Amino acid sequence: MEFALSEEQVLLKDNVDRLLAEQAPLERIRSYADGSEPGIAHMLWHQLCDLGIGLLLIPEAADGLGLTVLDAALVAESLGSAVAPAPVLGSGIVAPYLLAEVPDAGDALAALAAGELRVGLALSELAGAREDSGVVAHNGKLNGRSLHVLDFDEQSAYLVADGKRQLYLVDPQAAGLSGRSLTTIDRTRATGELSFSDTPARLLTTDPDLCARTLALARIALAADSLGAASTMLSAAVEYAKQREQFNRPIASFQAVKHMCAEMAAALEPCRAMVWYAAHKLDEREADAVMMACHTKAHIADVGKRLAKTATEVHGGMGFTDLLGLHYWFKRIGFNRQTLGTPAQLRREAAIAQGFIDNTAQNSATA
Amino acid sequence: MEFALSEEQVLLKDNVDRLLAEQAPLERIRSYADGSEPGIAHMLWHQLCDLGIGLLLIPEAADGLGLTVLDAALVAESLGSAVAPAPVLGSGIVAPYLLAEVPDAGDALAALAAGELRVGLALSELAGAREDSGVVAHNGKLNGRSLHVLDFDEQSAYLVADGKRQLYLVDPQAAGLSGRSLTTIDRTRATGELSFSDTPARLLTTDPDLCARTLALARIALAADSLGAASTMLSAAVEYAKQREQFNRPIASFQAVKHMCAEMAAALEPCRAMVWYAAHKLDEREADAVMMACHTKAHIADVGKRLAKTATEVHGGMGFTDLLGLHYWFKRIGFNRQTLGTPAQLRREAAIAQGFIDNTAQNSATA
Amino acid sequence: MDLNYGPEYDAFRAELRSFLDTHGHEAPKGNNNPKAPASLAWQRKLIEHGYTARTIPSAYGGAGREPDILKARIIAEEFARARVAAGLGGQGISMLVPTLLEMGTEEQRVRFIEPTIRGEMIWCQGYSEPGAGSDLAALKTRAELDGDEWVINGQKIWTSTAHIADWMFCLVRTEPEAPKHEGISFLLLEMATPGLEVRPLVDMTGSANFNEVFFTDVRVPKDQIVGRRGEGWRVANSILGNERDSLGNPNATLTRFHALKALMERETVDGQRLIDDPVLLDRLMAVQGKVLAMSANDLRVLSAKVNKTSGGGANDTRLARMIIKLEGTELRHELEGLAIDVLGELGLAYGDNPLLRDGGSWQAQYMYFLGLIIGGGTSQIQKNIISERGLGMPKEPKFPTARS
Amino acid sequence: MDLNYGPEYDAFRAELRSFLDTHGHEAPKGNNNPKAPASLAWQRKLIEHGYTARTIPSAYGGAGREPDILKARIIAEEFARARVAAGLGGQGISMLVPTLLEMGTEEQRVRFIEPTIRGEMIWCQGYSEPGAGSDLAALKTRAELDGDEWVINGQKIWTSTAHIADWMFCLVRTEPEAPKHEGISFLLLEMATPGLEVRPLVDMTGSANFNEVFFTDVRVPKDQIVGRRGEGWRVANSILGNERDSLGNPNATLTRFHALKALMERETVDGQRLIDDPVLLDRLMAVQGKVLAMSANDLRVLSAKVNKTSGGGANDTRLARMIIKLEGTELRHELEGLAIDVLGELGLAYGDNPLLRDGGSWQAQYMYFLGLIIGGGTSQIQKNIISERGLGMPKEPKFPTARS
Repeated sequence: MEFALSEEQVLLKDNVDRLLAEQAPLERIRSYADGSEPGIAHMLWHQLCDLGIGLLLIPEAADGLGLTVLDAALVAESLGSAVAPAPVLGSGIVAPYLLAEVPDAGDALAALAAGELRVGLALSELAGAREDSGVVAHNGKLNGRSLHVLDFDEQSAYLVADGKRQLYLVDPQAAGLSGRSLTTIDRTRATGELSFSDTPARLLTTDPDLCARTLALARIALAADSLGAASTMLSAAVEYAKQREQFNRPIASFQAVKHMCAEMAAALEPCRAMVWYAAHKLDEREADAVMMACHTKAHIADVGKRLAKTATEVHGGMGFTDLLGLHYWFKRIGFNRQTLGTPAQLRREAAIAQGFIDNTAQNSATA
Repeated sequence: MEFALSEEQVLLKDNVDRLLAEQAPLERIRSYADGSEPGIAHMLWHQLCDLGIGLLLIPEAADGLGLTVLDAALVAESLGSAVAPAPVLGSGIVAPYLLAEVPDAGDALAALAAGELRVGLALSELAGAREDSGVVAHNGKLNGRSLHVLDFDEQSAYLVADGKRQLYLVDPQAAGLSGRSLTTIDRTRATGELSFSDTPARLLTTDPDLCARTLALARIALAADSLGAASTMLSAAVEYAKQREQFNRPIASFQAVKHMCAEMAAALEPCRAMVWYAAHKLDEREADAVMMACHTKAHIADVGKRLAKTATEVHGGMGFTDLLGLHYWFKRIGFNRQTLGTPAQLRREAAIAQGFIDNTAQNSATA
Repeated sequence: MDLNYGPEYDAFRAELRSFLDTHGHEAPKGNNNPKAPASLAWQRKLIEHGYTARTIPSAYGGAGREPDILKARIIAEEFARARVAAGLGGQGISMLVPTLLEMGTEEQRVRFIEPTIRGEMIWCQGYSEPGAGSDLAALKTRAELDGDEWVINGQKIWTSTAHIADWMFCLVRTEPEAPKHEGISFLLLEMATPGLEVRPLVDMTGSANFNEVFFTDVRVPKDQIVGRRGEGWRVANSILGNERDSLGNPNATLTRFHALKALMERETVDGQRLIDDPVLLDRLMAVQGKVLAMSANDLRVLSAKVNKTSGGGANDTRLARMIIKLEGTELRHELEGLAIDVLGELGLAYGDNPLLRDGGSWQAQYMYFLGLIIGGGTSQIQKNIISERGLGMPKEPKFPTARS
Repeated sequence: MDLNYGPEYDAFRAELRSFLDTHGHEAPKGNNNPKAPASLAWQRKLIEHGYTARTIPSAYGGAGREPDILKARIIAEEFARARVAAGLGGQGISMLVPTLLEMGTEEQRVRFIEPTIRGEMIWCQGYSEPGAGSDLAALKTRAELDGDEWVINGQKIWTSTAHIADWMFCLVRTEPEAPKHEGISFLLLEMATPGLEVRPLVDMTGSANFNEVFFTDVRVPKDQIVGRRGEGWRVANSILGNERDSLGNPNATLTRFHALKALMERETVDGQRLIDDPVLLDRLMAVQGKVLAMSANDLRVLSAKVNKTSGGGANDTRLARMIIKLEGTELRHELEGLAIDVLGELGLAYGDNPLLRDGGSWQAQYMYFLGLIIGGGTSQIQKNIISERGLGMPKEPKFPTARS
């Protein structure tokens, strides 16, 4: 019995952390965020690919590394820790996981493995369609609008979900497709919207189980990203409190500040094991993997929201300014919370996944 | 413009507080709670009547004092402060308020004013019927069961609500009526259940507005009771912390303890004005009086629950024991929380009262 | 218990409404240049009618009326209701003018008050420093007397209006040998003075709501001091309490609550209004409960001010006042955060995003109120104050090596 | 990452299940007298088979097996699953025996361990005092040497099993002149000693889960000391950490979660199942999320113990262990409180109320877990520990007039 990271996993994470420490320091994050160096995102992606991150979830048979969801979650955690703008979620995590299970998608998988396919994610439909949004498929063509496309920039394909939880691959050059970039609070992520007008799309799967697992994977990755970001905020708060003096003593010696930090640590520490557990269950395709992914993202979203606030408070006025850049982490955690299901939505999905309630019994919009 | 207690109100409350300090000290509460002196409840009621409490809400025309809901709320607050087992809610607050507005109930009102009528409250139906409960009226007779009758002991009448939100007066000797006392966590309140089997009952009102205001009044009184109980717990915690030394200093000098007390005070203090406001709106029959009563009880229930826990924690192990009797206040707050609507139920009612949602639109059980 | 203001006030309100009906169109719209001629003219008209600078003596250019809290509130309510620009605020008017009236020399009053209330002289406040936040008295910016001038060196931060201000009032250390609280003086200086540099301080909302101000040998005439040398702490504290009261204002929170409710009625998921989602509705109603509690608390505090109640027991409102900043800012932050959750992924929209709801105010205010939780005395400082001054709990034992 | 225990453990589990199938009926049922012959016989049988006192050397009457955390967990799991009384616990077995193995003399081990693990000698723990809770080292119960005997005077509190115990292990002050932590000794004494009085301590649940113990010239043989004079603090701390781990156990919380879910499926309001109430369901699910987080945390801690991992980074589980008591007890309290809300007015039923659900356990546990939040190191002490030992934050500056 072992519920811990293997040596290889520790090494993988160390390598990613080191790369990001070198290549994605705060100044670079700022340059990406203010639009002055948009190329950083893809530069980081290529550097991560040099470490093999692009191949993680591609099966060995398709020239990948054949590693696990847990490995992917560790990478996501590192990205969150560094608030790195690298578009890994689509091309490095969700697309390879899905394509590896789609019969006849060998070509796409090979393109992924060769680094020739970069995939944005238009999956919002899976978490409920807002007014003016919604994607409908008919005769192999898509119509409608997807509002919150992740890894939006410079992609060579979009993975699109329709209202029936079917997944498609769409060429950015396809007829009737238009898109625009959308600004969000999180400038470390490229986000946009896509509009479809009789846009031809390649159906990847109609298998609800595969769709559910793909979504679970994306949610685990977002949870892991928040885990990383929250860990960094906590460490930063503790370090700041040790350095910052008021009333002739480090504020870290005030019981109020200590307890704020202790509460953050106590809430956050179990989240690490929770991400591992969720990833492991998905790797093992356990029956409760989907429910566990929902809970993991919901729980970490709530812990992260409180932690981001508290860590900012420990930093005092400095935490509110742009000077320390702490807000990049605050906003990253906020972005992950809202993306692909808010906590209340996810908890309801977890209840349905366990059969606690009937999916159709309640006329509840999102809860 | 004045939003404060009048001199008369301050005096009224002082008189009640003084009486309870003398006549309902902790030892007496214990004697009532352990069953060794059951007569204390009615003794206190009679002593309060000597102060005029029984006449508060009886109109002057019916030989009462014709005072306001706010005055009644102040009395309820004092009772909660002292965890006094006096059965005031039914006979001193709810019954006179209701009977004063019921045409042809002059006899009952006169009996109340003369101290000859003591009223228990079987109103649970108004907050949703649990399994095996529910009261149905047909041809002037009641059938069914009411599970959580307040001021249960030695009453000369019960005020009963049926499933159609109509209110009845039932004689304890009436045919087909049986009852039994039920133990709850709060031994300072007499609670029981009533079973009706073709029990004759006197219909008081079918007016939904009067029923709603009567219920609002009971809820404000319960909220005021919790306000009083919570205020006492907070004061007790602050005093205990000042006396109790650990690590060679009063624990009141530890920032963690100070902040626990500050958080309690910050949450509780607005509740005082909120109870006044709710009472005032009901006195003025403002359109939003019912919504305000729901919110007041719900909000104070949540503040009270947290405060009861925190105040107990400040007392350390002593708070957990029976030695200081602090648990009587803890349980009183718990009792008020669950009685006549939990916070989620009340919030939903408040939303309906304001027209935020349609009463029938949701298949929600209690939320 | 009487929430009616009475006939005198009803008449005042009617007169004000009529004024607003007649003249409201003259008011400047939006965030214009505060010194635009129309703005200055409007301010002068408001003073004339006693709708701003109401209690400032006419000798100093004010309206010279008796203090009347209800009239002040009616003015605030009616301008808000009519959506007409009210009289100017800002730290010069809200903080410096009362300070000068209390502690200034006659010469200072004559020189500064009139242009300030007329909007011709804009001020900023120089109190906080990077190393002196919660522990404000630890401030290090120093002023040394050199002949007839103070020479100031150091740095201030959180000076909100420094970029548009003409003058600054600030706290500086003039007696380095004195105990911490007794070595501070209160100086007035022109922003145009050589050696003074203002840098915008961008915050997490992406805007520069504040500035940093750097002093390098900034020379200020000796008589631009309010109070005596070393009295600055007392001078500043004579008005500091006023600032806190305005943070977490329940009326503004009520307005935001209504906006949130409207948002939930408007927005849908899968075709269903979000207000019909029981879980979101429950959170909305919990927020409304808190808003109502704070509104009631506000009425109680207002009543005590109006009636100058200082009674004990239930009519003692000191604690009720002390908790407003802590509870009010936390509540507002919670409310804004709920709106973000309500909006789901759309709640992330910001800046130039065309999908923005309500101008992006939910995210901006969510962050801004986190700033207010921290600013004006952090929540931790508020809890210290509540426990010590409100509940009579002892101060923490002093750290043995502390200077003071 | 491998949650399988492996074939050796699967075999062990199978063997244990077969034992339970065959012999389970011999186990005592319910809360019988712990010294009833059937209870003692069952305990002896469990020791024989290595299902309790597993790692105690056979020289002292134990099963003499190698420590194996997974087997220990399998034993706990299988007895719980089969609802068969597991081996005896209690403070004698969980705390004193390890202490004697670590710090006792050979004579003490021989004399005390065997009867203790066989259930023939029941112990209670005398540490806390009315004036020494969080600040345990401030304890004042004193023992003075008079010839060959210690003479004890003072008072202990929170001695859970004092009313059924044969013996007590306790901390007393023997060196009043020494610094606070160095003046304490660890003594063993018979409860039947003259001068010792046990009074039940009724708590908020209405039961006497604890006792007070009063000492008046209680005489104890000189050699009934573990470790040397003044070493008692160290002796006690060698095992104190074990106690905290067991508070807030996630497996017990998981069991309660399932009971709560079943309750919500069973109970109705106006004919609707409460689990179909979206607001209550959301709270249930939020609790489940926390339970799952703590279960995962528990697996991580278990794995580190099993594999004796002491690696840094993500495999460092010190913090994960340190937070269990704080988070686990708060979570359990929250869960029990949710059940009360679910039950509405029925949630108030207590004692002999015929409407009681689940034997009244929801209210009782709600209160009991508030006791556990306080006991075994209050949440405030836990947060001190987490911030200081877990996060490396400094201790509070010492109060200048402190004795230590």
